[in-house]
Amino acid sequence: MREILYRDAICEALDEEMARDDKVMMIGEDIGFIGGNFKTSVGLLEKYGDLRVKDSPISEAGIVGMGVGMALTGLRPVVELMFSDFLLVAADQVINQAAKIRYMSGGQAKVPMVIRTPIGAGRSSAAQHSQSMQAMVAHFPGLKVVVPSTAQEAKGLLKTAIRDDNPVIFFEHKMEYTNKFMIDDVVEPIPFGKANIVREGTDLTIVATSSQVMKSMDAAKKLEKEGISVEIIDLRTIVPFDRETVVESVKKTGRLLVVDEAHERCGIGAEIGADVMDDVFYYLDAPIGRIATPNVPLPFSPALEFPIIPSVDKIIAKVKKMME
Amino acid sequence: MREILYRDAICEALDEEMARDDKVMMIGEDIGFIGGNFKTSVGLLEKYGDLRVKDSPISEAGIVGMGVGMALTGLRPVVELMFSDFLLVAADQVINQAAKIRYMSGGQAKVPMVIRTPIGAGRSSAAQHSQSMQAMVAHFPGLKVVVPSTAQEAKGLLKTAIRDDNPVIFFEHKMEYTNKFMIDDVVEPIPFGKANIVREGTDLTIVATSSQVMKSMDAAKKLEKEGISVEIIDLRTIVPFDRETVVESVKKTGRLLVVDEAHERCGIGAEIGADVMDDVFYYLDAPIGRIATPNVPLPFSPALEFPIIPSVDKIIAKVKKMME
Amino acid sequence: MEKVYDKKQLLSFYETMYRMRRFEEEVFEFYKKGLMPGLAHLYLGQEAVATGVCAALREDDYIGSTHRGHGHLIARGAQIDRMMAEILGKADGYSMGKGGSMHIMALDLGILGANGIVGGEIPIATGAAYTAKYLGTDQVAVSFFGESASNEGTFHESINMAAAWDLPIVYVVENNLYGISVDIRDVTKVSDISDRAIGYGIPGVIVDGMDVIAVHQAAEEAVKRARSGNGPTLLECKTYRWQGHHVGDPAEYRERRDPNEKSTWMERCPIRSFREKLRKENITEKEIVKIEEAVEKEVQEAVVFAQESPYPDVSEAYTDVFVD
Amino acid sequence: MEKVYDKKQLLSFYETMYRMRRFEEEVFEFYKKGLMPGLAHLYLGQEAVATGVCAALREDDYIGSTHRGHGHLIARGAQIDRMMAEILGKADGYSMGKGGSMHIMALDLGILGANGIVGGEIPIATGAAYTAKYLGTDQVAVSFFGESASNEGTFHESINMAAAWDLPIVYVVENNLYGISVDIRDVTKVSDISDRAIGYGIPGVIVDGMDVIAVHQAAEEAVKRARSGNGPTLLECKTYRWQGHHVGDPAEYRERRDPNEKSTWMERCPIRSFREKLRKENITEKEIVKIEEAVEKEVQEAVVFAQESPYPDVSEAYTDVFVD
Ligand SMILES: Cc1ncc(C[n+]2csc(CCOP(=O)(O)OP(=O)(O)O)c2C)c(N)n1
Ligand SMILES: Cc1ncc(C[n+]2csc(CCOP(=O)(O)OP(=O)(O)O)c2C)c(N)n1
Ligand SMILES: [Mg+2]
Ligand SMILES: [Mg+2]
Repeated sequence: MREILYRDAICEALDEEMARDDKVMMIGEDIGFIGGNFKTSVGLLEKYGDLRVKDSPISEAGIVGMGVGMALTGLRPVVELMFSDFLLVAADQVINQAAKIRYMSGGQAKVPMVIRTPIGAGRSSAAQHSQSMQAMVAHFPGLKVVVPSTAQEAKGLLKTAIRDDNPVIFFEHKMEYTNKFMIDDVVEPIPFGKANIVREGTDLTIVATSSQVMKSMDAAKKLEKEGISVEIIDLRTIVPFDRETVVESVKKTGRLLVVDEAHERCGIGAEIGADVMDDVFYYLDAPIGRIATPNVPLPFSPALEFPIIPSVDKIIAKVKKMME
Repeated sequence: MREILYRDAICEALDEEMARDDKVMMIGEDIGFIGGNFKTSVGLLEKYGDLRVKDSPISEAGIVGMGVGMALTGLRPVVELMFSDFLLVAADQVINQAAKIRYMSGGQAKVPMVIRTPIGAGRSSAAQHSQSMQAMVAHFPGLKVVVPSTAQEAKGLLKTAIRDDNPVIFFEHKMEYTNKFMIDDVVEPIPFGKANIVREGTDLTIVATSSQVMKSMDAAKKLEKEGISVEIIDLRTIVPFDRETVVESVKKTGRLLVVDEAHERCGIGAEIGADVMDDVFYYLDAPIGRIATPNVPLPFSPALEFPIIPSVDKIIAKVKKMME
Repeated sequence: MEKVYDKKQLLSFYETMYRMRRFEEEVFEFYKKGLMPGLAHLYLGQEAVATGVCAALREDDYIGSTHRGHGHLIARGAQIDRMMAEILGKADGYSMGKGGSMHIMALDLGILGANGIVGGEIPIATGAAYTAKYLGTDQVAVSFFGESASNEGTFHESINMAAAWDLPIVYVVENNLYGISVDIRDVTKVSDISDRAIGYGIPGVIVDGMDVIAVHQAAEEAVKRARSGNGPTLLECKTYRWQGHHVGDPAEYRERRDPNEKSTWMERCPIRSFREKLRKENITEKEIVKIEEAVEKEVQEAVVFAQESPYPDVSEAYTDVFVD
Repeated sequence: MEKVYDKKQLLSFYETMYRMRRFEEEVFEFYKKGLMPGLAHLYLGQEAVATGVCAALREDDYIGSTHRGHGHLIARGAQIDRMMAEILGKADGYSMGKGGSMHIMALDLGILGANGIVGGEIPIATGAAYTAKYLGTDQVAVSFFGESASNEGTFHESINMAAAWDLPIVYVVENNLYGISVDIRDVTKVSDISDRAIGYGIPGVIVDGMDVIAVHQAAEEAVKRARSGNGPTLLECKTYRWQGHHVGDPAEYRERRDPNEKSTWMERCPIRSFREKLRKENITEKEIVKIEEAVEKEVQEAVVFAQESPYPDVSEAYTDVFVD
């Protein structure tokens, strides 16, 4: 075990995968010379050269589309979009092309492309640089959707993403980049579709994604002191969804709270609740709950931003309410 | 009352609004000279001229963005996107710009723009021309989302959309364009956020959107013969959402089924279930159900397409299951 | 620089164009007889373009195609029986009926797929060119698209990158004057799309798209340039489509500027004029008829094959979303 | 065509540039002192561009701005105290703190907003030009953006439409060589963005962006052209930014080609050189200092105003999503 910054764990995964497979390459804005806007690819240009670590023009639709073409013809591109909000600039290539080409070709083609991109609010980046786009991409079939929590998870899941033969949207949380985590010396790929029970409990199940896993852990520790035992599931991947783990947990605890930072409406909480509904309905002791970003654009001012995004306090309050 | 094609009802709404307010104008691909790919603006170019009914190049991001600029500076543009799938080509302008500008400006600006665009499968248009994008746009705050059912509804709601000072995404169902409906001689604007109980019943509530309202009505008639009394709510607008009408109905019937054609995951059914959950939970006699397009891209072959999209038979089967 | 063509090559040009012609005529028949699900965009009139361009390619090169893709596919040697089956939504189609006319792919022939999104394929083909450069294979990619697609942002973003990085690609604009009903002259100020090459620092070339020899020569030059590492060319082929935008379009909009527009162009039929040229080159009527008869037989067999092919089993709707 | 400027105009150019300079220096101070939420992109070094361009505009004209928008706003006469308050996320900011540096809007001054999406504002400004044409007001719109934004699809789509329809707009490219760390010369083959004008059939003009007089003259010509119905101009201003991409960027990437790049440009400071020019034009030191002192006072007051302004109440996070 050793200490590492989340962003360096990402960089290690990229480095190790590029070293392992010379078809793996990266393209994106500012990923090369300065090693990425969030410093997740420092040193890789020097190590792998300009063709494999390609600084691109500001052309999101173009670079994602090129990624699709590269993936169709034998490469394993990792495309970086500087903020997940920019998925909207490239949405056609992500959703109408990358996600559907295999299907439209009747299985002839595969698109082994990863799009890495940061989500999350908390840096006063305002409405166009703070969104969490996991619900939007999960809505559309054909994309795997990964929401790692810690540095260890990010590294292991990114390796899996790069080795996966499907288009994968890999969401990094921008508030974690400069946080320190403990990490194994060697991190193996972490399989998709296997949620991780990071804390066992008996009263209520929290299903959380990305940074919300850490926030939920903090909340659970405090709740424990008040005698509430919370089980926490780190979902890891939204698509594929590990319903079995969630259902088993909820059958045990009788309560389900989903914590995810995407906007609430048509969000991850709604989906998970609906997905497990039939199986857990008769075990539920309270309505299924969700914590999400409310249905307003992300405000710039910290005086407005922090109060509205998911937080430890909000999780605690919601859990208590569900326990009433 | 008189008989009318759905597409002509749309055209009438456009015509009447343009006649009423000379700031109302249209821009889109093929809307002028040929009167629209689905013939929803026939005759309007001749009547209102080339500046008000503008045939555009194939530049979806460009025309939506221009619409935003027009709306900011005093016009009331109605932008047509030929298929709702193309919202993805213009997604940044729709979601990062139109939806958020008022908020980001602290209320200085308003964006009275309507985007009209067809949803729905059933014409063998394959994966890039058959999607129903209402859940995607509803996910993002700042957009009103309209899903009219009949010609009468389409006409009344489109008038409201054009008079609304906010960006409105107006989804027409492409399978309805050439269907005949009865319509009032004069159709007044229909307020947003007021769902319409189109059929009263006691056993189960169906909340339906767009064409699924008609399908649900057909299903309800058949179910009645088997002694099942279904209440049907035509939702009309997803945003704003008339939760009161839905909650009251479900409290009465004890069962809720949402029928909407967008993809299932993070879809409309999930959202409505989650939204009303707290209020109806203790009234429910069965888990909340949903019928949607399954999480696969839309296939081309009619042998694959029809079996997977929502249908009268599927609604009947699901209702029966929920009544068990 | 008059290139000398041997008889075999000349006859092969003729054969390819004739195959496209007869193929599309039969597709049109399917539509008229109500046997075709959805629609198709016929290549009739534009045969010289794909024929000339693809004849300049090597077997391992790539092409990206469009909604009007049948001709491109045939020029690359796709099996017309499987194409026909796909167009009818049958199990023996290239995509098992999942894609249909707008999404036929034959990856083993380097065909990256037709594409339903105008401009959608341009970055994808550009990505294939990137792969060729990355792997050092000296393969070349061709991206076909219409003049109206050149107003999509993806056109701009892709060519900029290909130019900056000297990617081995040829951008072939088929300028048939219309995007559906919209006359390019109403939505674009320049009359030659090739003028745009200047803004990317690459050669822009105009060629008579009704003359297969002229197209072939220009394409050979552009392909040579690409293959030798000197980067892309924007090759504009002036052409015309005989029919409406798709099989169901009466295309009356084409008479608005010049009532003889269509007939003037049809007098320059690329197939008839090339046939006359062959006769002048001392190729006998018999030699030509022999080819025509062989193609006819092949096309009739394709029609039967497609009609007799079964529809895919409904379970196929759920496969090929992901590589397992 | 040497234009004669009167003293008042010359001093007003100086005052505007000096105001920008001092404003940005204070913004930088806020950042260094840890008082600024998020980041800001400083206009230092580029002052002559916005000053020269906006001086060519009429009060009722429109401008669209970018992430690097402070200079554009000041040139249009925005109140620097409210700007400063917005940058600090305060209630007295232009957007009540909801937008921040990247989204300042002052609609009453024709400022359509800064924009966080590179290229996002180009079609919006183009829409404003459409409104002017529609209403026959002879207003003009200016769209400011960087050289790297010219690689976004929206640049292409917007200019194509503006050219085709002779819209009254001037596209002002501020070519400062970099998009964050990416050198335009690595991602675009042409060195003059103005070359792209040819492909749209409009004039492309290059001007020294460090010379406010040169910029003003070129802008006047372009604005006149637009106002008189002759359509858009692509006006490229060669310039340089003194600081990194944003306040937190050390910008070491700029030494990679030429270690003296920055100092060479800084020797051409648009403010210092213009000051020298003024002195040569028989404007006294005293007259200049008087302006500087007045600006200084104004800036200091703005700093105090912004610091003393309260944060918005958290309830504001939920308002301005929709016009009620
Ligand atoms: C993004 C997008 N916008 C619009 C359409 C609808 N559409 C299909 S083909 C077409 C016209 C294309 O014109 P052009 O590129 O000139 O090709 P042509 O049809 O003339 O071969 C349009 C508007 C589409 N399929 N995709
Ligand atoms: C669509 C989009 N892509 C990327 C970014 C991140 N980004 C912000 S500014 C910038 C560079 C812009 O360069 P340029 O247009 O030359 O303007 P400059 O910063 O030099 O003024 C980038 C890449 C963004 N905000 N939006
Ligand atoms: Mg065309
Ligand atoms: Mg720049």
